[in-house]
Amino acid sequence: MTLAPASSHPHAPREAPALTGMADAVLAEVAARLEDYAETGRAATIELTAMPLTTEDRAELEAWLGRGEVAVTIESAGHSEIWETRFSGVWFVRHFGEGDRIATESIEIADAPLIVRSHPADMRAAARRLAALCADQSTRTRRDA
Amino acid sequence: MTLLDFARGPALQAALIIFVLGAVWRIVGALTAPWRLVPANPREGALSPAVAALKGVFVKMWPHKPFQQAGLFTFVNGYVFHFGLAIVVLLFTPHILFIKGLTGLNWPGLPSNLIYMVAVITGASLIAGLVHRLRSPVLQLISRNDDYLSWLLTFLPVVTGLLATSHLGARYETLLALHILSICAFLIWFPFGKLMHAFLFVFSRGMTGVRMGQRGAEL
Amino acid sequence: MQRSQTLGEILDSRGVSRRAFLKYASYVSALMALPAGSAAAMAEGLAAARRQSVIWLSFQECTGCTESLTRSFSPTLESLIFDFISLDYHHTLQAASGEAAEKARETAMAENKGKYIVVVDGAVSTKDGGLYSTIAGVANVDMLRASVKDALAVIAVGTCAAFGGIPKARPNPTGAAPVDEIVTDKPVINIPGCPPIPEAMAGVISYLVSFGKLPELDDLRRPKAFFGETIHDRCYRRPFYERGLFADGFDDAGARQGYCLYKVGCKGPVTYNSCATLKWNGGVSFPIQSGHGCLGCSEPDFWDQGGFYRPLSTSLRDLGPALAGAAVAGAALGAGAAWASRRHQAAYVKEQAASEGGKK
Amino acid sequence: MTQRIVVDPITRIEGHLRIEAETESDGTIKAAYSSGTMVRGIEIILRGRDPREAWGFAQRICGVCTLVHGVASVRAVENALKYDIPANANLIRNLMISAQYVHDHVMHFYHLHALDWVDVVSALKADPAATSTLAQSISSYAKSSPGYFADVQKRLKTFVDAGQLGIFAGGFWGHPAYKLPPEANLMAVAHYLEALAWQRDVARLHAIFGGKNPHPNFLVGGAPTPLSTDPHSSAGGAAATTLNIVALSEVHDIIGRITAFVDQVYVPDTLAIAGFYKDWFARGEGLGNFMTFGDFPLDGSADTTKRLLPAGVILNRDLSHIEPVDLNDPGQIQEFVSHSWYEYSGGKAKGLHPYDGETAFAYDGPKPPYDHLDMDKGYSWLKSPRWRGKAMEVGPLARVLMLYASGHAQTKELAGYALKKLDLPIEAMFSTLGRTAARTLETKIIGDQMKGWLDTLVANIRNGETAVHNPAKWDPSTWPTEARGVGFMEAPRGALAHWIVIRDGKIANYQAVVPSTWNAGPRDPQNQPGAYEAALADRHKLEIPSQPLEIQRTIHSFDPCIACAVHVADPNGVELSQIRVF
Repeated sequence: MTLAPASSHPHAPREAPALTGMADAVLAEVAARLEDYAETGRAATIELTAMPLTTEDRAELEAWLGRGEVAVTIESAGHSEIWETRFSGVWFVRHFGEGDRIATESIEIADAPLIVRSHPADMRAAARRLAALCADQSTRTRRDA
Repeated sequence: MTLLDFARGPALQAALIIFVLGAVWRIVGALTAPWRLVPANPREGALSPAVAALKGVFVKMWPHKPFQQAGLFTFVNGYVFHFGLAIVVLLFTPHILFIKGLTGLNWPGLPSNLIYMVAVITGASLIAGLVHRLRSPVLQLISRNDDYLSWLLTFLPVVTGLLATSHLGARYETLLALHILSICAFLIWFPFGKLMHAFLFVFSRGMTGVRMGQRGAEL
Repeated sequence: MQRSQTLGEILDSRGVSRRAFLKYASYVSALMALPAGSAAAMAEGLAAARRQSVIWLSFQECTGCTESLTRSFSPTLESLIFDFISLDYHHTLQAASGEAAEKARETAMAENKGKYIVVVDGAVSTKDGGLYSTIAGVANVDMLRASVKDALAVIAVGTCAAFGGIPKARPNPTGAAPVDEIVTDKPVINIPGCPPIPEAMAGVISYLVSFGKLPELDDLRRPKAFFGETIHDRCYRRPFYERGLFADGFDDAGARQGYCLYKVGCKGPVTYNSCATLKWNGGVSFPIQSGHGCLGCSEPDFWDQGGFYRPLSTSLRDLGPALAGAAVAGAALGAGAAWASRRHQAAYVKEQAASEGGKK
Repeated sequence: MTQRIVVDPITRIEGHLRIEAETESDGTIKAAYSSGTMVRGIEIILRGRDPREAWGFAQRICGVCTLVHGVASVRAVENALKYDIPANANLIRNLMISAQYVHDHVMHFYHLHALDWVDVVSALKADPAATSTLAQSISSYAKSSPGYFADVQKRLKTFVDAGQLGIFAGGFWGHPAYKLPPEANLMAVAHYLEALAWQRDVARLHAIFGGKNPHPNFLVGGAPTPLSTDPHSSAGGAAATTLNIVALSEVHDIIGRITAFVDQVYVPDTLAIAGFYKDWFARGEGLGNFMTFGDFPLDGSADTTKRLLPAGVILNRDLSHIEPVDLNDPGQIQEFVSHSWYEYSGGKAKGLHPYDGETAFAYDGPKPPYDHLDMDKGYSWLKSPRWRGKAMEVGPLARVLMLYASGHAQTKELAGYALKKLDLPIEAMFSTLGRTAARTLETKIIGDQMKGWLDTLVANIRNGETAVHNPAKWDPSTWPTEARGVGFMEAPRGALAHWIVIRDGKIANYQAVVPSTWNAGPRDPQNQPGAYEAALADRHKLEIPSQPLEIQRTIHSFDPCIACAVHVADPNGVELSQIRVF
């Protein structure tokens, strides 16, 4: 669908401020947190969702941080995309909500983002399920034999 | 009823009624009171009363030469805050809308940022005026409570207005209510104190001009 | 009824990992601007919680608040009512009706004594014993009192429940009152708005479920996370306000360039809500973005603030006649004073003349 | 022996409705009484206010059909002031109203009405593979794999096993009147959830034009959202202030999702479920009189001949003749209060045309808490509107019959298709399920029009026609001292009109006569029942009197909206002091 008018709007607004400088500020914070993490091991999360970043700001920030070696997708309560940026220890975490719209976006400074790790309770439950499966398999094998 | 409702509603209503009633009373009273002109015949070659009155109004807008040195600060500072007040009151869009709501008159405003700057200058100028008044023995001697009250009631709307726009100290609607209430106080006091000079200075200066003119004195 | 499982156990039995909680929690904590690290704590809280029993009472309302909640994108209503809460009584959604519905409410109250949350939408009619609004023959005000007796907390959703709303608008024909005027001995959270932003309702409920305590509230009992700033503070049209660029009408050059709507009555400067940041319906828009000024719908008595199209800086009252009257009275007083003064002067002159004549 | 059954609250509706029914000993309903038990007095609140902001108050009459009162209100003011609106504004309103129809009807079907026909608990017994086969046999909808239905079933099972049934607690599960096989139940439960997610997208259309939903914004004289053809306005940031190409393409996408869901889920589900309940095509109609006011003006003019939905009255089920309706004729539309908790200054037996309408509270019911209402006195906060003294049914059935009777081609084709599929005659439409089926058919008819309206809007913009608001009469100083007007529309629940009297720039009288008042109103002075009351007395037998599922089915088939129906005013301002209960 196109909407191109015959002539340009007589009252065209002045160019909107696409880049606000917020990306620079976030980048500076990432740098400071990463330095802190490297020295003390204190992980940090920078929440981008509520920040007044324009689309251009976000694109710029993403471009600066770039993509590193690791990319993870998670399918749990919707889709999530996580990747390590070209700066080791700086992770971009993007959760999608209803209708594949971005629900939250954050930068985590850690060896691995929290959500990637397996939760002890999940592992306990998994162990139970796996044990049940083994027991099931062995009875079936025996019956087959 | 919240403070803002009270300010925008009954407080403003009462203040405006008192202001209009008092100001009209004093203006009509002053204009229809007996004009005690100089009983003697005017000197030969005296200016006609109308011209003399006009001259009286305008000549007084700048100090006489002998007083220029000493009175310069008072004059310049006076101009600064008077113009400042006029700009802030008459060219800030929310104020224009307020006046439009009352009178139906409408005109374009200035950018709000510019208004904030002018308001800061006006506030500073008012403070400078007060300091000058307090430091000058002569001014101290001739200052009454009326002068200090009129100063305060002029200063408060400027300060509360600035606080409201910058959200300093309290929530915006509280500051806005205080701003409106300070204006209410200003309006209520206006007809009864020296603030009334805003309306009467034309007549008093004109009258001086006429009297001096009849005597053939140079203003 | 079986012992209710924790939310973590429910997830286990569905073979779903706790990442779902963490994801959900990170959304809510971003929404409520909670400090970093809260998401993990919130996820743990959720896992340990049981499905929170919620009794939703609808009084003098229009169902807009419920409709709004169904528009919550994240967390969705489905995840809320199927995964995190047990909506034990809710007129618009529940299957049972009549006696069975009332029984469901009483059962939930008995089984979750001291632990259930009461959500109220709609104002409470108090005049004439509350006969203007009844359910099952019982006046709303009585049902509210009975229902909150063993509640953990009460959430008043929508401006009607929080502040009285439209039923309380002048002249308040049915004696409508807000919930916190009736409920004085339980914690009450107000989530006003006409309707409230769905994410604000879902967020507060999630917060309560996972932390088991109230979020930080302002002096009107509104959660600061959603009602901490005015619309004007966060409005993307704010720069136009500062530059003095205003729309004078709804479809003029200024309006088409998205100038500030202050002149056409926008109440954004005195309205505390998150419309400008969270926006509506999954971030599509909010009233100001779609060209209409803010009505101020999350503020008390916003219906009686002088008019939707009256600029904020104008007087709330129509002052024309009063001021004309004052001017006439002032003129009369002034003329009277002058007349008295003239008479006084005339008498004085006469007296002077007489005394001078006497001397001669 | 006569038994008195009380159902209060009637749930899964908007507002507060109470039904009392008298039954024979075998459970057959002899007489039924419908009572609205909540009043706010919005018409009283509206008096003395600025007519330009009446829409905001009127809209809060209802948050479900959230825009209809806003539209009727701005139309009433525009009619009173003879105020033309730009064609674009009309197209925008048409798009918003049609989205409301689709949203409202689908949510009604799945979230309010479905549980009357669908046994949720039985869905646990379904075989997901068989459910998948069933779903694929009736529709090409993508989400129909066995795995998908297995997931839904698993979710439902953990929900039920966890021991907290929540909204499903206390349902009449296992009631013999539930006839669907488990697989159909499971499919319906899955679509219950699908529809919840889908409707969020539909509501976005309102947010684009009106800033939010529920309660989007309207404007007397047009629409509040300026159109922008500026290429920069799609860039985001401060320039994204108007309805621009991005927003319009989103509207385009939403319309696509609307028609897909209606065609692939809603229509097939209705036909599939109806096929199991054919006996419900033989009861629950009652009055036989149907009325519409008409809607969807095809351009900006007030020309009533150019509307998608026609206006008229059908009497005694006679589809061969349509009577005209005149909303300004004091002899046609009148409201009665003989069984309502109001008083008229001229006495309770009189009927008043809405221009002269009065709303003065005069409660004479029992003091709460009470067990029964006294049907000889007032028993509802609803009034009883009548057309030439006759009770009328309004709503989807009335509209579809009117379209059918006036020869609308698509309606004839769709109705023919549906009836053939169900193997039923046209007379089957005069029934509980006929009403439900009519709702589905009109959703398709109206939904199919949306793309055309959007295309016209886009074509207008391309031609440089961007006006959405006519500022000519915005300023109250341009108004006459006195003006009166009526704004009407077809709300999803039926014919709706607001009457306004403007004096000195303020509202002197405001009266809304709404669909659910026509349908849910109490008896009139002649003791003629309203549509609900007549429908319930039409061949209903309660199998289990303590589980009155049958009452729910017929009442829900009307999609009650009681906050709307309850009156909403008062030209004399004060309510009467002689409240006789105490």
